Amino acid sequence: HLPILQWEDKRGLAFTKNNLSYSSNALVIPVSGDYYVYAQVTFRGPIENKSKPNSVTEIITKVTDSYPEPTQLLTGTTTLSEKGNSWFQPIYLGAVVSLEVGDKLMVNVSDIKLVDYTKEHKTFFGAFLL
Amino acid sequence: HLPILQWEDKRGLAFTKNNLSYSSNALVIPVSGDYYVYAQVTFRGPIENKSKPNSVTEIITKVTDSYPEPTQLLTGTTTLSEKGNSWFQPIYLGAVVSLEVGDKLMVNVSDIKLVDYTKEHKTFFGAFLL
Amino acid sequence: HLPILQWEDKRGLAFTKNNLSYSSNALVIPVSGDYYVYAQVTFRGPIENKSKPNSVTEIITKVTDSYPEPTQLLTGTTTLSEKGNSWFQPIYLGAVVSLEVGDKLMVNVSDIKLVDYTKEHKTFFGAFLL
Amino acid sequence: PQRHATKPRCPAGTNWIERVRRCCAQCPAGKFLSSPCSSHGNDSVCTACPAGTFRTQPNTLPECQACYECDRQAFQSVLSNCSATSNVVCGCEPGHFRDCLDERCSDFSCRQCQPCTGRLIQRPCSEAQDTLCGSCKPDFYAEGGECWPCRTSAPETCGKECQRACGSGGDGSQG
Amino acid sequence: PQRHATKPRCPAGTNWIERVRRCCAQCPAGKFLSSPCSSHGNDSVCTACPAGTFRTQPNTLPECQACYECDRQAFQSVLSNCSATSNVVCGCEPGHFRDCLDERCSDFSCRQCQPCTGRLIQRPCSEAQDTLCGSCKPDFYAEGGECWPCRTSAPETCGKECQRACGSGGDGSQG
Repeated sequence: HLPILQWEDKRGLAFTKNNLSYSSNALVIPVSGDYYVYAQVTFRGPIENKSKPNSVTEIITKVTDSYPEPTQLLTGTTTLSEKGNSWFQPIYLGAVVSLEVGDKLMVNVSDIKLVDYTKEHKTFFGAFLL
Repeated sequence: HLPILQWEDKRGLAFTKNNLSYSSNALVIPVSGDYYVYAQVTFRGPIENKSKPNSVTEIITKVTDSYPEPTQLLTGTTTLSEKGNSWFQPIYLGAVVSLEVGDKLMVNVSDIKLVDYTKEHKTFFGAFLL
Repeated sequence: HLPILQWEDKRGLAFTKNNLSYSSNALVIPVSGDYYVYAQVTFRGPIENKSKPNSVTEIITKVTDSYPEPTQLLTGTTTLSEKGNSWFQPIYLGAVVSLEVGDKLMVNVSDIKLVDYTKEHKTFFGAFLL
Repeated sequence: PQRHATKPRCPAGTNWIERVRRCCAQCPAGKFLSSPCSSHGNDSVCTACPAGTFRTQPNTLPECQACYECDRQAFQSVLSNCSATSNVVCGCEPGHFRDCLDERCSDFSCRQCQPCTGRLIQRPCSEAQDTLCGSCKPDFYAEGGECWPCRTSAPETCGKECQRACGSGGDGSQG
Repeated sequence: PQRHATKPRCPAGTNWIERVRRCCAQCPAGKFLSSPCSSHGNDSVCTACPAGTFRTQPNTLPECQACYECDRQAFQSVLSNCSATSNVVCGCEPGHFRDCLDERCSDFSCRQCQPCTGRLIQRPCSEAQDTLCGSCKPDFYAEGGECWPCRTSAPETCGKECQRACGSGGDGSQG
């Protein structure tokens, strides 16, 4: 599967509350219900000894005890124009999904080295109960 | 007007509840109020005997009994870089709009043949009452 | 700092309610709490006597009495492919942030002249209390 | 401290169902849990995945996953249809090869195989790769990166590749 | 009508805290307001910014700002580390210069300085700009936009740039 992003959950703008907890790279659902889940990942390049990829992908996935495989909930895939040296490409995803207590939400990306992790307001991930 | 997308409302991740129903390609508003309405359409190409378009457009529109013409609520238009053969371009839209009971919400696109309908987590549409 | 966008808050689809007011280019927070804040800016070009920029940026910022400098809450930066004359590029941002009563929310952009202000459904800004 | 009550370990072949706070028997692949078991029994009510959905593994999920669809407009073809226990598998129509978006190739488009007009085919086009064109065919000569048939060439430009064709025809004067 | 009661002006060095509806003393840079003052006093409880966060100004905020990070994979280097009172400052690794995304240059990538092989360096590479290459070095001659060392050139092509090198070596016959 695609690599999983790690997140800061306490410092700066980051916070968790109402028992929505963060552990081992996943948001853990405390109460069954419909949640609006969202994430933005800013990709950027070039990075050393790696040619410009022709696409970048962000996927919000769900892992549950009731099924051995992760479920892809939301996917953003975009191709990159060839030329140009330094490039930036944000992908925002958001939608309502029904989740069960104990479900885990994670963000996978096509290539972790291409993720701009330098500023908290460029790459972020969250969910709230409706 | 631009062609209207059709949606799956029962299978897989799709669901409707709290009387928000889906009929003839539209979400039907059961209760007047402010809704957060959102939709992502992933466009892709090339498709047979069609050169690469220079832009793709997604529009969330409202149809109401009180007005003969649809109202454009949210629009995402983006141009595509010329070169490159296979391309992907997602457009996400979302905002709060005030709706009346009976209003219908639909998604129009510049070209239905360019819409990636193959995976439910790439193209989706929804709304929830605040 | 980057120029601040001005908004229409009464006509057409625009509205404010529940004491979320708009004054001097900012949404003013009436009640402390967690808000889902979002904005889309559609950039477009070319505009007279300005060469195509290599990137466009949209930032949602917070100004508060408790701190002399604005805080960047959400940022979307994307590079533009060189070729091609007329171009469009929407950037959508949205996330949950904790705000205090009296905080002001604003949208900054890299270049106001590049913003497509012509249609209310192409560039919009809002927030709602969870 | 683990906030919500830790879930007890369930015996093999059963999953914890929070709604009823019990371990219930898993439904087999191709089915989903339409209603949970009554007591610590194996009387989970399992229903077959409706058409257009599937589950490849035993599960206690409330619905089945929606089948993917093959991208007919982008020259994809169905290698195997979606069944209750397996997702659709897509390939490329004849005369096309897979242009993968990334190594995993979960997303790919089908591009037309290059025809190698006037050239020898070193490796034919396949699902995985484009045709590999070789050098010019006999009685063809290379010019401007293309291969042209010898007979259309004016006698005086009759390079060595076209020797056989011109030799038999003209006086074979060297260009 | 202004809905929430207008906030009274607070004396210098204090901010209005809505939660307790009082003016409280500001915490100094490097700290944040962990709990507001008890009465109109200056007994605000200030706590040092935890590691990885900072505040450059006096404030009455409930948390400190998260430090940025330098983009090591994109050849950025740390000019000064994040401290309780200042954000990290990033530059470019040696041999790279800043390729600013916009005038403000808040986002920049570090690009490799061009080597000016065979050319004089008019202006060396710096944080702000790429190397500016000049004309060909002595004993180099220009051809196809590149500078080539004279000794490799065949005597007959020995243009005037290579006069010195060819003159001393061969019979200096003009090409």
